[in-house]
Amino acid sequence: MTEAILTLESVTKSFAGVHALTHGALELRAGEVTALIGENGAGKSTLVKILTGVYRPDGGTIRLRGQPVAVTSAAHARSLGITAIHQEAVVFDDLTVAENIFIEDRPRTRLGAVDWALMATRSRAILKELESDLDPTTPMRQLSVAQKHLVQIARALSVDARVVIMDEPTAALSHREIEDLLAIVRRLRAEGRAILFISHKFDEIEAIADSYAVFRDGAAVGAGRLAQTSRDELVALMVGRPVGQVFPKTEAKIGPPVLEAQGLTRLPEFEGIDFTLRRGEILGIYGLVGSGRSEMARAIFGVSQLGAGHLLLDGQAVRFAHPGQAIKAGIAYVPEDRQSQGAVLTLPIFQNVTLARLGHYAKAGFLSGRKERKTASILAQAMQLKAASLDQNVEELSGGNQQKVVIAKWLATDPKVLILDEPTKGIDVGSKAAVHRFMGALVRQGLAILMISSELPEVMGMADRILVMRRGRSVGLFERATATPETIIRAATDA
Amino acid sequence: MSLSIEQLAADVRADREVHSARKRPFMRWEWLLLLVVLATFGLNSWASPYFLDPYTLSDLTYNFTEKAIVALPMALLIIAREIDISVAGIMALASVAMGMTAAAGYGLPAIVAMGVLAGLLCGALNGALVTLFKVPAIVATIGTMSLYRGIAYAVLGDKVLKAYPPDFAYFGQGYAFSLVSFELVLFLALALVSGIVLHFTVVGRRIVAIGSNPTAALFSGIRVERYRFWLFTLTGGAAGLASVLLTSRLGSTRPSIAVGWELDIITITILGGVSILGGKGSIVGVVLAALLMGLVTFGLGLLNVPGIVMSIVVGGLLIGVIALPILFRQMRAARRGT
Amino acid sequence: ADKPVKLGLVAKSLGNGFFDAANKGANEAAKELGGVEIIYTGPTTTTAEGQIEVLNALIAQRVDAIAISANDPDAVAPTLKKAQARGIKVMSFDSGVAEDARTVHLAPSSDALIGEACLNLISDAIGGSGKIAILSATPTSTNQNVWIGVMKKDLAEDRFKGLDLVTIAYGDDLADKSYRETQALLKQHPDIQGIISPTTIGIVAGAKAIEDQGLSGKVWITGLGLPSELEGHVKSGTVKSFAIWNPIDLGYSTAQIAVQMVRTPDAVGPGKTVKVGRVGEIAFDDKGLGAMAKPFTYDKSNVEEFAKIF
Amino acid sequence: MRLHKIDRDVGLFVITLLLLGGVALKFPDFITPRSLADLLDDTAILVLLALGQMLVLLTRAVDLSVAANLALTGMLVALLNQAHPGWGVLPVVILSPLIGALLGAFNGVLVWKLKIPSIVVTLGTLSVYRGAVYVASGGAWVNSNQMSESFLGFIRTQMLGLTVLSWLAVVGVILFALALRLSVTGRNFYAAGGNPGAATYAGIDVGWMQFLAFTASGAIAGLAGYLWVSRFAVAYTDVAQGFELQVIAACVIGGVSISGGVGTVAGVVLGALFLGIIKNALPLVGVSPFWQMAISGLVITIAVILNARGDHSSPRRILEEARP
Ligand SMILES: Nc1ncnc2c1ncn2[C@@H]1O[C@H](COP(=O)(O)OP(=O)(O)OP(=O)(O)O)[C@@H](O)[C@H]1O
Ligand SMILES: Nc1ncnc2c1ncn2[C@@H]1O[C@H](COP(=O)(O)OP(=O)(O)OP(=O)(O)O)[C@@H](O)[C@H]1O
Ligand SMILES: [Mg+2]
Ligand SMILES: [Mg+2]
Repeated sequence: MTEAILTLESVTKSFAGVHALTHGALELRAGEVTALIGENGAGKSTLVKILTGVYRPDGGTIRLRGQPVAVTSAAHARSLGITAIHQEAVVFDDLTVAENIFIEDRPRTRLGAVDWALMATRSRAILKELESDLDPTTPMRQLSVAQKHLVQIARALSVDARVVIMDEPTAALSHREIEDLLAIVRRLRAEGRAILFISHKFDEIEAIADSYAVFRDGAAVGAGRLAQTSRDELVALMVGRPVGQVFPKTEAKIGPPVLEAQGLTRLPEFEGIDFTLRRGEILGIYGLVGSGRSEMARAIFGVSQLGAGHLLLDGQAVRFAHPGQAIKAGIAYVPEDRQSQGAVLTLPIFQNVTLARLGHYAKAGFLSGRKERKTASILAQAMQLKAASLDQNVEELSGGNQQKVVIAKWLATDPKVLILDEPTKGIDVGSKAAVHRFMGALVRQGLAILMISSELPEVMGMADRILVMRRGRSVGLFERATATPETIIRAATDA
Repeated sequence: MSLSIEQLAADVRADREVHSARKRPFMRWEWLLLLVVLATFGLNSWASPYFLDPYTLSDLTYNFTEKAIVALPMALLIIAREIDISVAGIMALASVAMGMTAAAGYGLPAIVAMGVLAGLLCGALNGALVTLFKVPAIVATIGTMSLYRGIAYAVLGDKVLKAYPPDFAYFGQGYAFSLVSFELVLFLALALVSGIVLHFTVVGRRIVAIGSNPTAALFSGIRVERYRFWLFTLTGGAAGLASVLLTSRLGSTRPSIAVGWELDIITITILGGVSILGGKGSIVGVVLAALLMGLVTFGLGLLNVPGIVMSIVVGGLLIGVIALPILFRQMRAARRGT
Repeated sequence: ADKPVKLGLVAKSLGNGFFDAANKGANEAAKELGGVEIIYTGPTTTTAEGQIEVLNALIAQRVDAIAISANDPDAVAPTLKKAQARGIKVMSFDSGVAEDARTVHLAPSSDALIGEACLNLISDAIGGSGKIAILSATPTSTNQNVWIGVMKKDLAEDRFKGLDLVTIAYGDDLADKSYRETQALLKQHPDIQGIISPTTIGIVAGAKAIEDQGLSGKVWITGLGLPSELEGHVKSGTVKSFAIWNPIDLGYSTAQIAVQMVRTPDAVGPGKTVKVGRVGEIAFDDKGLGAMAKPFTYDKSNVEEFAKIF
Repeated sequence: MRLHKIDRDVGLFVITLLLLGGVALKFPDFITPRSLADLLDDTAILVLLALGQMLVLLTRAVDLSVAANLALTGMLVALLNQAHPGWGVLPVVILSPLIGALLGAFNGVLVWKLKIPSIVVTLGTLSVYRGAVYVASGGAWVNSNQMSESFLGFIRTQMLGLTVLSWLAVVGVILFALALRLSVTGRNFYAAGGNPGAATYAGIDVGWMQFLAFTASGAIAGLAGYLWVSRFAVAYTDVAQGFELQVIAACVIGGVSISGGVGTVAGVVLGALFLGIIKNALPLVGVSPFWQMAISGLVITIAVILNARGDHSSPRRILEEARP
């Protein structure tokens, strides 16, 4: 085993009373991928931000090749050879691809001016290494989510970093893109870099990591070689208690059709989508990122307008001019981006929960805080929300707990049809199981669920039937019993 | 079928308790403002022997009531992440509309209705620019600011409109009871209504949600654009109403009426603790800030301090009242940190 | 008089040399009379709303008299009436207010005299005949418009038949706009020979624009302005001569009259003739209007001397 | 898909040419070289101020205090010149940007260190600086005869057919274009405002960039103070009152996004020229003075509507403050 390049010893960090990290400890070795796992809010991203100089730790020691260092800024981190792909997308939409790649250190001419030509050449070279033929002069805004991700990886590679940190790099990627990413990680490892890989997906971790570290409630609770442990053991370490089955699909009584789509079209985003969603059913929608699933969901929900096609709710033709009508009709939509579309971060939890159905908590327009809190409290308990109080602002919660608040908001609207867009994106196993159990409970109560997911195991595990979309068209409807991962991926990718 | 949340909760086995202790938000800003208001009051009484006089105190209110009436919907607008810089221009145009109505021989109700209506229409145009044409509010209303006042100039030129019926004087010069002006009573009533709407009703909560996260608000079924439109219209209407009061107080209309008021109105709103970033603010704060502006300007006026020097004080107050708490917090944090 | 008489002297706006000079005159009168306190004040910008705030502050201080040069004759009237109702004597000077809101108005000169003076000056500058233009303040300023009206009427008379008024521009009393308007005037009418600007900012900015266009000596500007502000332009030859009444005397007379209104209320009013110290006597007509002398003309010979004073 | 920035500048260029042509139809002398030189001279100050404002807008802030800064610095250097006419113009040319930079830096520090929204800070300093002009001068004017010959003459000196004032604007434009394209700091303005959170992760201190932008904008406002006072040969308290809104309008017409990260030097120059042409043409084409304000208001509103259509990328708001 080689020497550790980077060592963390009892690093602590708190935010206005929230102890994000109480005992952060970690060892990274050259030529190794270390997986960092832990529930939502365990302090993983906080650790990343400390290592990259975004936050200053309150206490503890960081050693680089044995020498204690204090990382003072992102630029300093880079000069120390530490680079990171952060959990949030950190791209500049109004700059070009090349400038995004070299944002931290633009190549210069002898006179000190930014050397645009050299920047483009070097970008092209790095992108080529990543097997991409993106034009470096394209404005970033025109890129797809996956392409943006690629640029971020290229940025990490543009500096000769010895330590590469990836904070949930696969959360927004499709199956195929994940494979590509893992190949890159392997290559980085082969070049002798130390890699910290944060993910909630065990398949990936098992495929790529050499060692692991587990965080729970801000403290390191275990570390070791991946080969010497098991998934169950890791999960037990993460949650501090045994977890049941991850996809507890329970059979619910399937009833009559609730929502029927006939030839839904909104060009150029999607075209001619048909499906029938029945009471008590979970209909999974699988596809690559950018295949138009979210656009379709948003059009159903009235955020955007359908170009053509019919939507039947309980047999009645409906068309929603805005989300308010959809909500009234009994449709709920948990959007894919919880930070910008889901939660109102600066409002308290209970106000978030009641937001989509405020009228229900009001008499003659006057709100009843008691009523609001009662509903919020029940849902929070049901969702196993981790929060100090219902009056806490949502921004103070970890990503996973924010997502729970958003789901709670939609359950509070008393829907007939629930559309979930990437419901467990970036959620830890414990919460994930909770969400999945919840889905089971909901369909048993007669709800119909339309579940958009890029995570194949989730779709396979939870859905009764699976609709696969590719480039805005539906390319197949699979029954749970007959579907295999291979057939679905083939349909989605045209491989 | 209705979803039973209780049943759901039982179904999924709850194992973590989330307590719902009411964390009463300490209204720091309002307390701070109140303190400054009281201090200014004390300072005024100490510095000028004429201050503590019922007539003075009554006259003092005229320094802020009209601006404050516009500051109320402006607060709602800014809380919803928008802003209206054209309010003073609207006042000018509304005043011209009233003057022309009066000149045409219509009676009091028609004149007042015309003023408010003109304000509503201007506000609606602002709202349309922002919601239909997607022009950022600050930009759109910089444009309409000179448009509205420009129209007032174009229509009126060098003329003056003053054919107002005698009763019209009541709005800006009348007293509701003894020395309490009609303007003050109207402002307080409107403040009460705005406060209740903002802090206790569905509409208010939605405005706050829109200002905090417009996209999430939209996804939650709130008609974001519609709210924005009506808030602009409301602000225009309030500007029209303020124009009724001001025109009545001046007894005449000229196109230069209320020139430069937009900055005073926005200053009152911000001083009142309304966050320019949206999503935060209280009506109590706005009322206190209006009172503070009145006290400061009148108090300095009593000492015959030139108005332009007053503006140093008001500008300094705006920065100081916002900066000092931040500074203290930073210093405390720094001391704790080392 | 045992208690000092407090007189509020309200300018159109502070930071204006004309009113500063008037204040100087008022203080001279106060010293002469004894037992008089002058409170010189005014709003930040030339608005009626600003003047009302200032007036309210004066009322609260229980001044004995207010003398105001109004930004708007009607808008300040209600507040002045309130002052009168609380026992304060009110008069206006320079720029008047509605008749029922004051006892008397002291005009620096009569409108007819001012209009005529402007025409005489330009006629003199351009040699009796040629095209001329007027550069005014805002299109809404009352006294400007009255003077322009007088000029238009006089132009029809024989003695000014050589003068051809081609246009009226408005500089809004802003230096940059007045400058730009003058530039436009010169471009639009290349054959123009003279500009009349009966407003201090206009004449200063207009003179600069003429000089910058290299037309100094070819195009003349005149009007109403202060010697201290125009000294340079007279020397550079863009302004041959200009006129202004003496603001010090105006302030002096205003204070004299206002104090008499307080001390001997019956001596001042419409139809009365009032003694005003060193200036002599001023007669008020039955509308309470009184005028001082005709505007005084300044040129190369005397501008330097008066520039030191106002 | 939105218009590419370059296309937008080209569009504005065409519109500006059309405007110029339209005025020339009515008044042919408007496009003589002499008239165009006058136009440039008259617009030079607006161009310079708009460049500074663009820098601030790029970082998701706004500087409402530029006109007040201009007035204060202009008055201070005029007073200096009055007191020491013998010193010539050099100290004024050096001091005015320095004083302006100091005033701008004060805004910058409050935004950077105390994280107060820029609109609040500059609304406050707008009043404070304006009031300080009165305090500094005691309300008195500084008139042309109290200004030294070199103070007045410097910006009027002709070089190659243009005045020094016009050349200053030309040089400013070139410097800005180069700096924003070729210097790392220049590029970082775009990054800081385009995505402040990401900028922080990329090692760009957003607050610092805002501080730099405010200081630069202040320095330009200070220099413009001298230019203004010298050009109009008078300094008084109300100089350039309300001019800040015209500066912002020039930026917005020029395609600078009010929510940061987007804007080109070419666009800003065109935006300023567009306004300049309107201001200069309205009195020429014989529009009634009573209608001038309404027409320029209408034109600004329309220009702004047309330009805002490309700006849908980010959720609209008053000003998206840059907070990492
Ligand atoms: N800026 C902040 N202010 C206040 N609290 C914060 C802040 N950033 C993080 N926290 C808190 O610190 C804790 C750790 O958060 P962190 O983002 O590190 O979790 P994580 O392990 O990355 O979770 P996830 O898997 O959901 O991304 C959480 O409780 C979170 O609420
Ligand atoms: N080629 C492209 N050019 C520009 N934008 C794109 C492109 N492809 C996708 N996008 C944008 O990326 C986002 C993701 O696309 P979309 O929402 O259709 O994906 P999806 O199928 O819902 O996948 P997921 O929800 O898993 O991200 C959309 O906002 C879309 O506009
Ligand atoms: Mg995280
Ligand atoms: Mg999607």
